[in-house]
Amino acid sequence: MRGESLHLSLAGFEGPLDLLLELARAQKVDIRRISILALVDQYVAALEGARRLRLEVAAEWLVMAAWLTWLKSRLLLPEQAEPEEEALQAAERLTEKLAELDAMRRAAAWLAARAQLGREIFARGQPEALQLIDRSGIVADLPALLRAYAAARRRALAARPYRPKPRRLWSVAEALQQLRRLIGTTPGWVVLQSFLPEGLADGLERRAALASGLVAALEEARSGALELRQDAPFGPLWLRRAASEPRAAESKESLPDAA
Amino acid sequence: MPRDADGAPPPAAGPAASPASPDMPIHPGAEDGEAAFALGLRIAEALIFASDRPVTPQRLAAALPPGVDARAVLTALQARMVGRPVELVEVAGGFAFRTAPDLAPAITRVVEVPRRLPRAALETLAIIAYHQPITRAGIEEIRGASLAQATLDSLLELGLIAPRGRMEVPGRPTLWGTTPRFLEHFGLRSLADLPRREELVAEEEAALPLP
Amino acid sequence: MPRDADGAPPPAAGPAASPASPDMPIHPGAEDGEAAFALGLRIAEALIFASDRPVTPQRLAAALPPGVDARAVLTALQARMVGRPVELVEVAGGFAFRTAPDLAPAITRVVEVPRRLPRAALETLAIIAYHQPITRAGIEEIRGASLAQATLDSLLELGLIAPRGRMEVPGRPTLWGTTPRFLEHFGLRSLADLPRREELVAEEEAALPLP
Repeated sequence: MRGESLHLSLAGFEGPLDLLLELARAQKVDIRRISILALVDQYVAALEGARRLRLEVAAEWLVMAAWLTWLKSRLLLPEQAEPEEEALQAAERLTEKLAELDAMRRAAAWLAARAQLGREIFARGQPEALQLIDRSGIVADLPALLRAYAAARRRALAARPYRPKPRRLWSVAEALQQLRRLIGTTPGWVVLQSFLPEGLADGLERRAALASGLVAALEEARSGALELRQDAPFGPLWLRRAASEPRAAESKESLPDAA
Repeated sequence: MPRDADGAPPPAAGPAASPASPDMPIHPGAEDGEAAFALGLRIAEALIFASDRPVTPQRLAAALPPGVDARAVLTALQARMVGRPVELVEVAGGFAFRTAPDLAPAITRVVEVPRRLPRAALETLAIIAYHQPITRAGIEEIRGASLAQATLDSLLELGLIAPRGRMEVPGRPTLWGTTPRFLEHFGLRSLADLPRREELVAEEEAALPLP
Repeated sequence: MPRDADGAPPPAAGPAASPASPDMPIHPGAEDGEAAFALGLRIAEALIFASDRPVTPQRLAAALPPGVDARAVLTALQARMVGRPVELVEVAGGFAFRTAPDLAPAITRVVEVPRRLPRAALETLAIIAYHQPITRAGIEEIRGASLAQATLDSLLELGLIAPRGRMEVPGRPTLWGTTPRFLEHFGLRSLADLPRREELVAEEEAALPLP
């Protein structure tokens, strides 16, 4: 693994740090005491080897190489007695990282060396259920009971065949008959509503009847059988028999049918 | 797992030492044969323990040292486990370990998993509560759906409803009512504690075609 | 300590005979106490045998006869099982039976064995174990390489790691930690059983599998 093959391929390594750790381990000293300078040279050499073989070299490897080269130059500055503080710190961080990766790699090896469940040692293949399920109780509270009642009723009602609510719609013809029948017996002004049929609970039915009544009243007024009056917009409509009723006889004739 | 009560005192019983149990049954054959049989017993015990299904003699044979008979090993192991907390039983498809039945009460935890009453049962119960005494036909009419006998039976079994005489019509159908247990279960002091029906289905009734 | 070596010869040792093992360690107390302890041993063996997870002393205590100490029973049982094909081990906060490692070759002839964890997965697992809770980015930082989703997925699938909340930084990345199953898988009583970091570093190049 080491030596030649290491220079030939980077493929076996998972990233630059992996390779650096391998190089550091090759120095056979405590990782924290490795020579960064030797490491840099070996790394760059490994990279060069790969490039000579025209292997693909990913950017991260080159970035690491550039950074290492910078680090080396800072550590070896000739004109200064002491290497730069910054470079020393960077070198220290690098050894820390390598030491940590080394520790984790050893931890992984420690784990791998242990007898593993399902490989070297085995647990019971068919564990038994240690629970006895008692299903004698029920879950149902009062709200659930009440909801069930309401739901049952609602469903039962909804399930009945649909019958549209019979509408009592008063037709204009009916209104005309009613008007003609009643107007003859009523003296003076009468409000239109009093001609409407009884027992119209529904608002819609009442409004429809009022409309039919009005149409009938207008019809009768047009023929001169009655007079219409409204004192104010949206006010009540008043009607009374006209003084002369040219068509009163005709309307009277139709009365027997209406009854 | 078997302890070794039936054997002679172990001659050289280093604990972790010998894979071969010293107290194995006498088996025809040389010393080698005996050692192989003892190892076979160990293997059988471990394999049956670890297997996720009962172990057939054929399957065991594949794991045994050559020359050791799987049937003989199983018979010996079974004899050894009799009376132990864990016994070797022959079940469909092979051999498996099972905890001794007499220990079941000690090791079993009873977990109460109350059942959810099916919708039909809960509705039926509610209708009986509100309309009692009521016949099955009456319940069906109110629910607008037929009622399975099993549903009534389950409520009866749970002690939530009880017969309340019969209706004096042809066929004399049973009348049903709720029980004190029903009140207890739903935390009611009396049936009068139930909300009025109109409060529950008021809206629906308003939308009804007037009779 | 050897299993049956320390007892007097069993007085009435039909193998199928007494539910109370005759070879139980001498235990302080009256005859009653001894019988209770013997029953406790039986219960412990059955309970741990049947359970699919390690049994905690607390769980065992709930199943034992009154006055019998769970720890004492476990210690006695563990001693008794030493050298047996199936041993009692302390793992993941409880006790479980495991086949003896020397029987693995025979068992694996019959029982299917999962593949070994690849290096990347093992390293990732080690990093999570030592640095938990840790984000994926944190793992990548330590490894100096990107972490394949498949690696994380495989650990998750094996139940060895689990999410442990999120880190309160932009993006709220998931934090990962190891599971009780991780402890079981590697036969650890707790995370404290992992070697200390200094020990890992100090250890000389023992037998490190290199790529």
